[in-house]
Amino acid sequence: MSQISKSFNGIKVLNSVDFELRRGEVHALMGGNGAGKSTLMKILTGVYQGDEGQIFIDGSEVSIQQPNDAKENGVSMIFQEFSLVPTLTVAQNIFLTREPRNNLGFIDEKECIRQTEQLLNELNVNIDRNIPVEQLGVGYWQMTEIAKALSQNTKILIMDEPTSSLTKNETEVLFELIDKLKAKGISIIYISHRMDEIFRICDRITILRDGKHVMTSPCSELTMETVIQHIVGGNLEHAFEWKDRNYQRNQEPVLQVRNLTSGRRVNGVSFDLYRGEILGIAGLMGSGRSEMVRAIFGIDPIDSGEILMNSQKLSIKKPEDAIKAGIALVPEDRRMQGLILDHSVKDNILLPILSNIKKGMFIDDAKGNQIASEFVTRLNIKTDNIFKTSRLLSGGNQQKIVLAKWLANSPEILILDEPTIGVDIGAKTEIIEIIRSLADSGKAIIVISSELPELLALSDRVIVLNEGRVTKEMDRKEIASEEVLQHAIQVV
Amino acid sequence: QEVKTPQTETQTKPAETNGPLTVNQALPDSQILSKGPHGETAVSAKTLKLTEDDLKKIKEKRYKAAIVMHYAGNDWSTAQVEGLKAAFNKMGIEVVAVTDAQFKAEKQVADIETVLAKNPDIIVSIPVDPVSTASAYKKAAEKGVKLVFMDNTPNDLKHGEDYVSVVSADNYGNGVEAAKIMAEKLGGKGKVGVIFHDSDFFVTKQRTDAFEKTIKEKYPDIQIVDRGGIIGPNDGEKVTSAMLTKNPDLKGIFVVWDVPAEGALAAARTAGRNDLIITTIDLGTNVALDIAQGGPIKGLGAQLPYDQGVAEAILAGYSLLGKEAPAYVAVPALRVTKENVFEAWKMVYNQDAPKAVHDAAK
Amino acid sequence: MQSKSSNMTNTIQNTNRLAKFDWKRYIVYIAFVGVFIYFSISLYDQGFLSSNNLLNIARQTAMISIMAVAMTFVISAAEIDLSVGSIAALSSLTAALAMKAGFGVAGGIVAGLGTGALIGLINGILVTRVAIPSFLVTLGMMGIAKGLAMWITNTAPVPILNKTYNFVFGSGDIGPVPVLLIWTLVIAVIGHILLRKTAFGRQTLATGGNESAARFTGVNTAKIKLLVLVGSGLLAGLAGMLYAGRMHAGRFTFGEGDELSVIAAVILGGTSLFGGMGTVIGTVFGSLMIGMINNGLIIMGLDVSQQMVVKGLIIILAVAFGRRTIKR
Amino acid sequence: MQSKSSNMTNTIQNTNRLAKFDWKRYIVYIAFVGVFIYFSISLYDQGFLSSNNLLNIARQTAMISIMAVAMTFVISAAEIDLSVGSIAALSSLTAALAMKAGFGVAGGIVAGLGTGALIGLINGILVTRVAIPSFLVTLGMMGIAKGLAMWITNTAPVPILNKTYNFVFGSGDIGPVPVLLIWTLVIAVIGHILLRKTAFGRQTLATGGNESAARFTGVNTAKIKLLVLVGSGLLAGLAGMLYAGRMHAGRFTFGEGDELSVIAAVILGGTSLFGGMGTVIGTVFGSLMIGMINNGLIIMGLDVSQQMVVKGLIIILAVAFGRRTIKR
Ligand SMILES: Nc1ncnc2c1ncn2[C@@H]1O[C@H](COP(=O)(O)OP(=O)(O)OP(=O)(O)O)[C@@H](O)[C@H]1O
Ligand SMILES: Nc1ncnc2c1ncn2[C@@H]1O[C@H](COP(=O)(O)OP(=O)(O)OP(=O)(O)O)[C@@H](O)[C@H]1O
Ligand SMILES: [Mg+2]
Ligand SMILES: [Mg+2]
Repeated sequence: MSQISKSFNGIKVLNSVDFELRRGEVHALMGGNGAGKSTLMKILTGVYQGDEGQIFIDGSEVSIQQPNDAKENGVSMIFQEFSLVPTLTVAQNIFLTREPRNNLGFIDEKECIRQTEQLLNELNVNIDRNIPVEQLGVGYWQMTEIAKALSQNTKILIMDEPTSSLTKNETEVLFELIDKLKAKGISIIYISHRMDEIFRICDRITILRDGKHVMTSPCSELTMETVIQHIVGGNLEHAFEWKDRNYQRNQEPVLQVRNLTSGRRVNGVSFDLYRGEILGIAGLMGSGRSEMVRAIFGIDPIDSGEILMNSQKLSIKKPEDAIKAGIALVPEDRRMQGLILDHSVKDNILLPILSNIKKGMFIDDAKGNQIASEFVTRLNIKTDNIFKTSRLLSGGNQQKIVLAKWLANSPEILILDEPTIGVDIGAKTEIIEIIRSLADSGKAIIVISSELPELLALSDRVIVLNEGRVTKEMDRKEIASEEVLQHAIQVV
Repeated sequence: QEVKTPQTETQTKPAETNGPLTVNQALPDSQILSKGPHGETAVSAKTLKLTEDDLKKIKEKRYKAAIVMHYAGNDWSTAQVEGLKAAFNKMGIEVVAVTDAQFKAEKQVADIETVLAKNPDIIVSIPVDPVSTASAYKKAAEKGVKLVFMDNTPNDLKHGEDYVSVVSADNYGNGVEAAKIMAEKLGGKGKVGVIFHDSDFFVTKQRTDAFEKTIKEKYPDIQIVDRGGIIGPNDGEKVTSAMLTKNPDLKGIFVVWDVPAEGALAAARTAGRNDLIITTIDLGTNVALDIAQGGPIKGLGAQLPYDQGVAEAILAGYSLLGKEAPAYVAVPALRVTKENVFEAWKMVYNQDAPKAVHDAAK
Repeated sequence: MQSKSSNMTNTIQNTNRLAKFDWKRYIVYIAFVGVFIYFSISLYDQGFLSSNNLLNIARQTAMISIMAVAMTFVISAAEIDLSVGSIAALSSLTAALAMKAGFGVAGGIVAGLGTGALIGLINGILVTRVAIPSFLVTLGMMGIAKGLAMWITNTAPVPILNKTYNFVFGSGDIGPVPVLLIWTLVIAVIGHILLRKTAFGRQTLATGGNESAARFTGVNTAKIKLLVLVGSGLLAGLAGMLYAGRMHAGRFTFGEGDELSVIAAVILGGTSLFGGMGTVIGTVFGSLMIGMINNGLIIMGLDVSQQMVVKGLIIILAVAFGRRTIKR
Repeated sequence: MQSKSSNMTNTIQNTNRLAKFDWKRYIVYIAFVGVFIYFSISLYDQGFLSSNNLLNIARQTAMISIMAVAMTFVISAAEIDLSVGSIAALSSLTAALAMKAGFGVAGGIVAGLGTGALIGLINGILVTRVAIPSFLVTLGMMGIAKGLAMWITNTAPVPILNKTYNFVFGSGDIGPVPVLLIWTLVIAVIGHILLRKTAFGRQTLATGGNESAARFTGVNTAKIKLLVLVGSGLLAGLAGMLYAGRMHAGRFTFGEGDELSVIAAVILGGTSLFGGMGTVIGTVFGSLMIGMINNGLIIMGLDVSQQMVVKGLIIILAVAFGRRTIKR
């Protein structure tokens, strides 16, 4: 790709970017949120058309006007915002437009499912294939998306943050697959904000900043520090260092969860949470972490067990009750649960705090604008203005809106389910700082994260969930390394 | 409820048949101007009669009848059905179904098919459209069901073979009455508008034709300066308003039936044109009220649906008895103005005018 | 069923996105002005521009406008209400009957609005508690309310002789201004403020935009849906009362087929049929535009058949024209 | 406007997910069987169960069923078609006129289907190329087609004297089986296979489920939308021809108000008004259920007003009953 430029509404998001991919290499594309990575790749796959610039594949110029053109040229992509049809099943999604046919020319559903099974086995995941994907969690969407891309015959495979919702295990499986593809001569463009991954699997790195090409060089010639430097355009404190924090654990807990059972995936969970504490929750995909916090927040019905806040029994039947009690949840799925994508950044941020910004009966618009702008600045959300439709923001910036929503509400207990999915390294550091300072101010915080370095950097204490039960509880001090935690997660 | 003491009154009383069954003999004897659907000359409904003997014979057989209407949502249909039910009750005939096609030919065909499942001996019906419902009626006729029609007959059905008779109001005559009242109130000159039913419907066409023809032929100083079509009862107000906007010097408006005439009334009120003269056809509650209180509606030609219903029942009786029935029977037109509105009401509905109408006259 | 798709298309076809969005919102105003100018010129000497005629348009569209204001909320919340026309019919009758029974104007108001609110409440409960799609609930209710309206008086109209009622609810003019116009304005202003300036309005849009996300944010989406359906019933009841006041009678045919005109006004005004986006002002202009077209075409003296064709063409062309403008 | 929300609820409340989903799909069948049993018992001696009456139900619902099959595709693709009733009216007339003009049965077929397909094509082009919401396009087209139908013969019906035509397109019986039933079955089977077994069906669902995702995956969503709208026009044309054959005439009032019955059949059958999910078999049962209720209530001898109330109640209760079963 050469000299690619692209503007939206007169705002330049790509400025004469050059990008080169060699056969059989894994090429990392990096940059802060809103740097233009996804946009560049969407130009390559025909979702957008560049304003300027040319694309060459195997030396000859190609014109990619629409997704089908890209397909014909052997380019396929795992989209950050997912290209799944929520009402179709996993198998139907994977084979959409390429369904196996029987002799009569009709879709061969059995064959479709068989091949899907094969693919999923290869990926080592177990997903229910017969329900619409809208009923699956994000992690499973991501696996489906990966399976869909892999099932296509491609020369160039683009992966836009493929592991953002995956835990260590699935990530490992994916890496093995990438190695196999590489061996087959398939070229891969790999977008991620997870530094360790990049250095594990990539051959070369290209970094974008503010829509401009910053550098391209082989991985071996770079260190993590230099990469971070290029991405953020300056120095960054060592972000993922754990800090021992002081808080009182001999007081009575703010939150006590006792034998909580909900649905099929939460089977008698008990734990305490103290004022000023950051409690990490670790587990495999499907271990019931999300379900547990959903039950606490009143989204899933509680079948048995109880929740006490400041030793008072809480009756939480719907999210409203939880919010009134001072509990907030940042959900893991920003598209379905976190955001109203067609509403503006401002409207999304203000939704939970509408009652706080009333002047008489009406909403105080000026105050609303001020609060929204404040959070846009504080979380460094990259947007033209606060009135921009959330759908049009980059993935990481959308995630920041979800966070802003609840930070603005300043609850007693803040539950964060995968809060930094897709957030760049700079912002992640800031978010970690914000969470810490919230805890310091006496709030209690629960963090679910599949990214163990992040979990370890934040938590004062970690509990491990497996099949809906707490299988281990560890003080942060007891965890010497990531491996120790990883081991605890895997041992049943 | 006093608007319509519903069927109850006549129906619940078991048939205490003293004397023969006829239509109200107090009806006017005015000449009938309408011709039948096939150009037949009308026989007056007042000549029809079932003797006590006839009634007894019919009662023994415990016949069943179905009433298949084109539309059931107006006073005309209600009164007609009441007349039918009352007369059938006297004849010991059970009414097994009353259907309403809501002006949809295809629904009427379905209705006919459906009521046939109940094996009625008689169907009294008014076709929504003589062309497209014909085959369904034909089917009923072939099954041996006696068909009596209101107002119009389906195409290709033959009197005596396929159907018994057709009974209508003197729609032409009513149109003429409306024109005459208009002319009288206008003093024989001025500009008028016509609001007609923009649909291929025999009855409403007859009325408009009669009104327009009478004005043109008899009253050369009255000009019809504007015509506006409607397709439903709620359209009257809009069309009248527009007509008054376009023709500020309009003196009178003829509206093809009473419900849109209420809309015309609202429009006249809005435009501050209480001097506008409106004539129409059919005696509904609200137009009766306006006539009684001397409002813009000066008069109308009324049909006599209750007696029309009775006549239809009698004709059905004729055919059950094997008696010869005339091809086309009509109920005379009734001129209604402020002077006779109460008597007219009584004649049309076979009951006293509602209290509201009486109050309005005071 | 298309804002969804056009949003999607927007995501894909990126050029002039914002511009596009803004234009789209203004289409109804452009179209309104265009049609107005056209009629003003072509029907100049036929009285189209006479203040009386313009006020007639306002009178004739008042009931549709009022129901459409409430429908804007319903559709914004991604629900639908097909029962409004039948509710109007039934309310016109209950109001008339209450007054006939001697309960006076106050009785009429309570009966009329109460009927509307009650049916709206039943709709709301069925949608939120029993989880039946609002399309089916209100379709069923459309038949039930209409059937009841026919039943209670055996299809006979009920005259209203109360002068005060008839003045306030339909026939009166205050100075040169018809009360119907005042009703429309009051309801439109309240609706606009409610949608734009209050938490309720925001939460309605959030419910329609993404119910799941709204719930996660603590919006009581069931309550919101219940409220918008009650509101729709209530204003349909008011519309029925206005029909009654204007015609000096209650009648079961009032409001027949209005549900489609009401929804058309809302969609024409720029509200998304898929929820999440709504504009009350647009709705009112949508309603006025439909009323103006009806009026202008009748004045033109077209046949009913011609009116139907031309009206259909104008609706399509007006929107198409708006869209075209965008692309430049 | 609610499958969306119930999808959402599903996403939120995960317990008994699978069970819930399956029940929902079968509601229409449960309701159908329930209503059938009720009528069979209560109307046993009134001829409800007579084969003739049952075949009548099939005859009476044939046109709605056929249009509803096409509408299932339209709604699955998250579009809507309000013009079907008017198209049927116009097609009944063009077919009748073609035969009257001496073009024979073939001419009638070409004219009838051609009219439908052409209008569908215009709808499709306006929706996909000019990007007007299908609600507005087809609302406009509903008026245009109806106006044209009134215009061409000045509201007069056109008799059809051709025996073959009348036999094949509506009035005939093959053995004991009415041709209308055969038409319904053929269209339903084709529709079912098309939706479930072919790429076209899959892509229709994908377009309605998430248009942008479908486009990213290489589905030509514009083509899909165009095709479903053409299909809807075509089958509405066929329905119009069947009306004509059944009634031995073309007439502008045929199909009046059918759009609502057709959409109701589709939604009752379990198709989501928000697109992405559809079932042809459910649709046909939805249509049959509505027809059966109409028939049974007439046989019961209820007044129209009572029929309307009871029909509304049955629709709501049938669905509510289905939903209740779920919760256990
Ligand atoms: N369709 C669009 N319309 C308007 N602006 C857009 C559109 N798509 C992207 N943008 C803007 O372009 C910029 C680059 O977005 P892009 O999605 O390429 O970022 P990214 O590098 O992938 O970020 P992230 O790491 O957060 O995913 C962002 O500021 C975004 O708001
Ligand atoms: N094997 C599976 N097949 C289909 N759906 C599943 C499966 N496992 C979980 N789900 C669904 O996915 C959703 C999210 O559950 P998930 O397992 O992702 O929660 P979790 O333990 O928090 O893990 P993660 O943090 O990866 O989301 C739930 O709605 C759950 O019912
Ligand atoms: Mg991105
Ligand atoms: Mg999770």
